Amino acid sequence: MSPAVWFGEVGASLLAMDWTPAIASKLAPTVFPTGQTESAFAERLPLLLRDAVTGSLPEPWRWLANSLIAIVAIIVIFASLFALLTLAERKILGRVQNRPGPNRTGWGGILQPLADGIKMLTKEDIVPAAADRLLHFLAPVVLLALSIVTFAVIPYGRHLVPVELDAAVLYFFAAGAATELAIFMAGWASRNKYSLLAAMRALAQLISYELPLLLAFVPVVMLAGSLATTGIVAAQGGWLGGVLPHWHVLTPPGFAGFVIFMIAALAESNRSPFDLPEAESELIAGHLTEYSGFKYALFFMAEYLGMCALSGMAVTLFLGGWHAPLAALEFIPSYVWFAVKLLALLLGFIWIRATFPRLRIDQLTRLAWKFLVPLALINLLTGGFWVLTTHWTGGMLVVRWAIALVLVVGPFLALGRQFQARYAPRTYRYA
Amino acid sequence: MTTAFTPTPSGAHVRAVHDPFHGDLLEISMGPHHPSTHGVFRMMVTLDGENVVKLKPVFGYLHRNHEKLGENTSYLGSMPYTDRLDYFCSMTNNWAYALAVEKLAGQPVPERAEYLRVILAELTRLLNHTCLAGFLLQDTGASGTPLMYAFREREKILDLFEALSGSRMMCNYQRFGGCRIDATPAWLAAVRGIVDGYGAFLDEYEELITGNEILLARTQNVGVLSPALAVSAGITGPMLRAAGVDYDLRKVDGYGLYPRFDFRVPLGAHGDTYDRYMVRMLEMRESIGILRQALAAIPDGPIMDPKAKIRGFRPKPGEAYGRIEGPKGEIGFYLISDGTPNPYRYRVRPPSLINLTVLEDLCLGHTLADAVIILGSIDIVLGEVDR
Amino acid sequence: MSTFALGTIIALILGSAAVALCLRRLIRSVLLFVISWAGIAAFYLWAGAEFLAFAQVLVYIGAVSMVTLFAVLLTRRHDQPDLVIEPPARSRAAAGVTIGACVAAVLIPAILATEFPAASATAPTFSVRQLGLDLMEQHGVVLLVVGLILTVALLGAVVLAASKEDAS
Amino acid sequence: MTMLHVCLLFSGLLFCIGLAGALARSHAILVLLGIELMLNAANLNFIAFWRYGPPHASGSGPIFVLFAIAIAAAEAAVGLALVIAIYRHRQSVRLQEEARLKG
Repeated sequence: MSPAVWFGEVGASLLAMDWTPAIASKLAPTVFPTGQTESAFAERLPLLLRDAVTGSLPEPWRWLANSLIAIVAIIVIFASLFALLTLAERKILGRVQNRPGPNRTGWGGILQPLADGIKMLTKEDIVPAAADRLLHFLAPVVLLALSIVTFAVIPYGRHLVPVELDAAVLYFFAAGAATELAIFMAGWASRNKYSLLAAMRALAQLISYELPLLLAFVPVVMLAGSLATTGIVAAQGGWLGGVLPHWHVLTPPGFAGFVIFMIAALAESNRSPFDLPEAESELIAGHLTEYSGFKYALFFMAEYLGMCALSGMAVTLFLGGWHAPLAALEFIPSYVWFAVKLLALLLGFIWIRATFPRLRIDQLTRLAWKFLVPLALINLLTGGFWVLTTHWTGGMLVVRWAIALVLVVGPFLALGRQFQARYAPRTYRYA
Repeated sequence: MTTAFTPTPSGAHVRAVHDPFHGDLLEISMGPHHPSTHGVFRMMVTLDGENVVKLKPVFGYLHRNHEKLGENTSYLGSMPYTDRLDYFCSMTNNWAYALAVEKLAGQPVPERAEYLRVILAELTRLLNHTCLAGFLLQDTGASGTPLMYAFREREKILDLFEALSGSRMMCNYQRFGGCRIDATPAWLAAVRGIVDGYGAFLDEYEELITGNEILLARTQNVGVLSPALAVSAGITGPMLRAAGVDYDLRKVDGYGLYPRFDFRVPLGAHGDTYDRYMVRMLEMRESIGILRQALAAIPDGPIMDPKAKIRGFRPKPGEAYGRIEGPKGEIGFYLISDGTPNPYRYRVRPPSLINLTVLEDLCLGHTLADAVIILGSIDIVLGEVDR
Repeated sequence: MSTFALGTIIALILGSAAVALCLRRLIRSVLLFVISWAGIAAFYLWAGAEFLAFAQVLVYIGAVSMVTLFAVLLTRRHDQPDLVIEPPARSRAAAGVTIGACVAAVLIPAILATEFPAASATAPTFSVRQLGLDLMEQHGVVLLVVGLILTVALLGAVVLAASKEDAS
Repeated sequence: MTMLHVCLLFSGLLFCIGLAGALARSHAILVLLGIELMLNAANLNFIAFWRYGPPHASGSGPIFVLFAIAIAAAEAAVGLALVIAIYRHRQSVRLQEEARLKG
């Protein structure tokens, strides 16, 4: 049997599969919506391009081709974003630190990611003699795979959702929850004491921050009344007088949720000031100590992709997804707005990295359990209150805002006091 | 089954590595190739989870027979070697050595040279403390930003050193009875410019760093050094003063021209890492004051005692100990002369090594991450520890 | 061809579970268990219980596996750097497998012999909204009890695992 | 043989594997994991009946599984905490050595 025939057979059998309605409807790629008269040409451009390629195919093949195009597009776009992000991070860190950053490769260092990539690919791949070779190999692969699957449910634009799921938010966090397994595998399999310590730290850190991360978005789900990312974005459409968008971050529970979410996202993606698993001043490179060459590059890619995915989710949940901030700016395509917000959050990540010292492991877990989790739980209450009082108008609106603000700010101040009291700047005496 | 508990001076308990009741302790070897051991220094750290239960410093990787070399070279020949002791502070090393020889030979020093020595010593203090603040923050994981700010200022001072002595770090500048090269008015003006700008840099740095909650949480109550332990271990310098003991050789000995200057000695109250950091920041501000006074008062005149003998220098038999308040603590040289061109005994009292002896006491009971910043706050340079 | 997917899932779950229980390296065992839990999530997805699939992944892969790995690491012995555990005594292994086989011998014919009423023509659908309403209205009391149990379990686990030294 | 039969056979087999493992292995953690497997096998049955069983209106199958997952999580947490406590006390996680309950 020739390869082409074999491929055809497998494809045909895949298509002939009895996709149960529950899955088939979920996995169906976005169909071109009819009656969307308001969307401009630019808005539909990605879909038109896709249809130009696949439009002539018969229906089942078209479905497969569309899915493949979506997958390839996501991987290509985010892989190049990763490359640019490494460059941007080094450039921005350099500027923050009074130095130019990479500027030798290409124009102003623009080819640096390419040079890094070639270096990584051609480096020798070293596996320690005592290592568990299978797990050592699997760890970066699993991590990268898990970071990529999270991209499936993020709505990138008005018509650009790769997979529409009923419980998309849950899917996202379920896939994200498994990443710590990969980090543990890397730390364990390296058979290095630093790596093992890093694995323990990663487990403790990710368990601690999973909870506030999950609790932080629940008020948003309550506000939107949906676990689907499309539903959550749809709930944030519209403006108050064409100026004030209905983004969740602009409500008291949404704002508190956003802040908690971003802090937990920093910890989940192992970024400074929560980069304990790879704290270079303590653990050399943590779970990456025994990795080199392409596996190391895969780890880095997975880490940046995870950061992108979490930022994308934060945009979707809190910052209005692909909605424009002003009604007057709606003529700009939705995916551009999504990209702008995503980049803004990513730059925030880089800025924070350039600025903060690192926490200690006990302080890290204390921050999660004694500060973020209680705040997130109270925020659930705030969210419930906000949902129950949506019909209040006029003077009651002021009351609603006042109560919600008290519910957000009060616990923050009360819980923050315990940290304030322990540590304070000191005054010094002179002999 | 028995557990092995060994009490240590600080009251913490050291547990055996294979403790049948508590599972295994993890013994890791940090260094000599570790990003944050400040050179080729090694710590054998035994961890219970993340907590340090035992810490054994291992050094000697940079040992180069410094003292024996000193006994086999002429007095002048040892001067360049002292640059390499604490390579951040070659000016103060030179001064301490020159002071010891001057005591041995009863050699006076002209006033302008004394002023230049004070200026250079205080510049060295600024340089050293600035770098330390940068390194300490780097150890807490601040991605190099504070370090780069600190190094920007350090370069300015190193440029001054280069302009004066011809070398950025290995200055070899002091001589017995004076200094090697006279400072031009332009150089003094350049120093004045940098000193005037330094306060602004310190303000900027403290604005960015000192109040940061994470820094406070990481450094306060970490690595507490009690005054009693500090005194009995022979700790000197900012580390001792951070523990609250008022001991500054500039005040105690009053060597050089220090009694002429008006400055204060900041003291810590807790002896923790934060105090060690803050005492240094405050000392820098005092140094700026000293530099201002010295630059205003520096007289014209010779920089070398005309009667001083450089070549064929043979001091009369005897012994002398010269010490100054270096940036890291008391740096002292002990010399015995038998009347030959080479010293009979040449001994260095390195502050880094002696301050390092309390490392385990400071680290016990803290986490691995704390051990790293405690080491950073002790401020060691391996060239001086190992000699 | 839907059975093809099901067959793959079943083979994955049974295979990884069976191998996991035979291995001597504890860490690999646990990781294989994780694969089999992931397979069960895939089964839920296949059967159309999407929410359950994600819940399974979140709880088992996100939490239970972490706790298990923690337990493995905390009960590590210095004489077993590889975490290799000795195989069980032959008699014990034989007894375990025999009992398992006996139960299977009873279960399989029983299942095969049973006539089930015909399945509904269309697959049941179950939206997240429906699930939420059911949970809150019909099963509200159960939900509260589960919450209580989880709280008690959490406290119990903390008390059990808390080191004696820290208390003193 | 209907789809329901296939699913039930599969869950029965999984249950037996878990049972055999829990009985045959002596390492406490593996025994706990075997029990988890049996629990999961039971959950599979609920879903199988909900999906391929006789027509019905309610979603009690998935809801039951949801509760079972919650309880399983609690069971795992407490069970593993017990394992750690026993290890601290006895330096062993082999179950046949833990016949005595008295410390």
